[in-house]
Amino acid sequence: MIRLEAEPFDAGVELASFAASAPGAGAIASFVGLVRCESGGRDVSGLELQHYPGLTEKTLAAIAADARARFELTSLVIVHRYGAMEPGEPIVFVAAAAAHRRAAFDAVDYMMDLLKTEAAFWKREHGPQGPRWIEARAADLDDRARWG
Amino acid sequence: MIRLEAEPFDAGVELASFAASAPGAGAIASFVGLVRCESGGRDVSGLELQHYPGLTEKTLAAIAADARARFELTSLVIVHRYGAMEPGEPIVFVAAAAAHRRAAFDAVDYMMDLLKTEAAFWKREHGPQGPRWIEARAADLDDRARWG
Amino acid sequence: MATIHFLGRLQDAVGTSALTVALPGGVRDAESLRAWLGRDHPALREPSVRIAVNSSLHPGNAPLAEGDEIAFLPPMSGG
Amino acid sequence: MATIHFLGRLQDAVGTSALTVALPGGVRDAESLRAWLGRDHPALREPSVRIAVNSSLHPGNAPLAEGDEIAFLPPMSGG
Repeated sequence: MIRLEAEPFDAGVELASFAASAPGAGAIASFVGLVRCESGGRDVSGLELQHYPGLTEKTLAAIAADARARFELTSLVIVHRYGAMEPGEPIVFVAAAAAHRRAAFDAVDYMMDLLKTEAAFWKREHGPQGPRWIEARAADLDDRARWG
Repeated sequence: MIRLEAEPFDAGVELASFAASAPGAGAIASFVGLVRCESGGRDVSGLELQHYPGLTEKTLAAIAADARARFELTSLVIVHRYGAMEPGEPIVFVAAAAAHRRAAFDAVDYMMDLLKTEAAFWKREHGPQGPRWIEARAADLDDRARWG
Repeated sequence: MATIHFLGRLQDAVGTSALTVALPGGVRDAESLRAWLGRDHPALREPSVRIAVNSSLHPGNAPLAEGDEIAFLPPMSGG
Repeated sequence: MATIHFLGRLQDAVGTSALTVALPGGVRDAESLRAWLGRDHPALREPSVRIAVNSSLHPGNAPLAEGDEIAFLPPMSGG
């Protein structure tokens, strides 16, 4: 299940509803990415995620399909915000359910690496030093490369 | 934060309350372990987790302290059930918050590996073929060995 | 006519988030569009900038047709 | 007197989850207790079975004193 959200969501509600829809699973791994108030030594007052309707959905669907093909999952979910966000707000919620924990952990890890480098979003941080566009960190590209 | 629970808990509520108590984090990884209705080809009607009051708390505290020392976390939580559980009920909820996702992922992975092998619980599965005590799987011991 | 979107930092580099333009006769594919717009906006020529046509990413050089929606995309970063 | 708990499958092997016993004079540490009880209950002699004294796991062989709470623990498995 994939959702693009303009408004803040509650990661706890997402996890509860995902768990309720994952009967038979023995393991649910999840991840929440949140807006930080600091980035690379700069204060951050807000984060803007630009998306490109039509393409963004396709890139998220491709990431979910890749994870389903690569890991033995019973279900997965990606919830991704776009638009303007404040520090502390969730940007993304990813969860994977499986019989055993290794597949669930790996799938969430994998989906996050792909989201950081292959999901059609563009980020602009706002703060006292003015706005700046930010791209994937070198660590994100290295993480992505682990999966081949 | 560590809690031993005799009654079922809601993983979504746990995640929401953990996230609310983790200001400044950019990443929250979490894991929910649930009772499966099948185990090693046998039907499971219930799972019983025996604990040893006094020692169990100490082993959980040691696992949390190990994770805090090993990874750069802003906070972590372990919620663990004991007693009788039915299929679909959560057994354990673990979450870790950090500035960046790698530390959060690794900490949850690490804590689960330690919980599977070093937390003072003993599991008995119930089902049509009668009760049986189950111990850590070979895969759990291998996973534990990854961390040295 | 074609609509051309500029995402992320490219909208700063080009000075707008979208243009509607008549494509010159010689611009019949994504890479020749890149070369044409890239004369005024060198950021579009960076190898990391990809071109989507009608909300799809094509491997290689995509042909362009009247009415297409085209987008110049700097490296993506979600999550 | 000492209280001795048997956890997990050891309670099936011994036939009870706890005993209160007077320790014989020669049983002054955890390993001699293991040897003494192990004559009747060989499962207690398995190397993977650990012994807690007063809810703590000690490296090596722990001394025992009057009133101690002792527990025989098969391999643990939470999560």
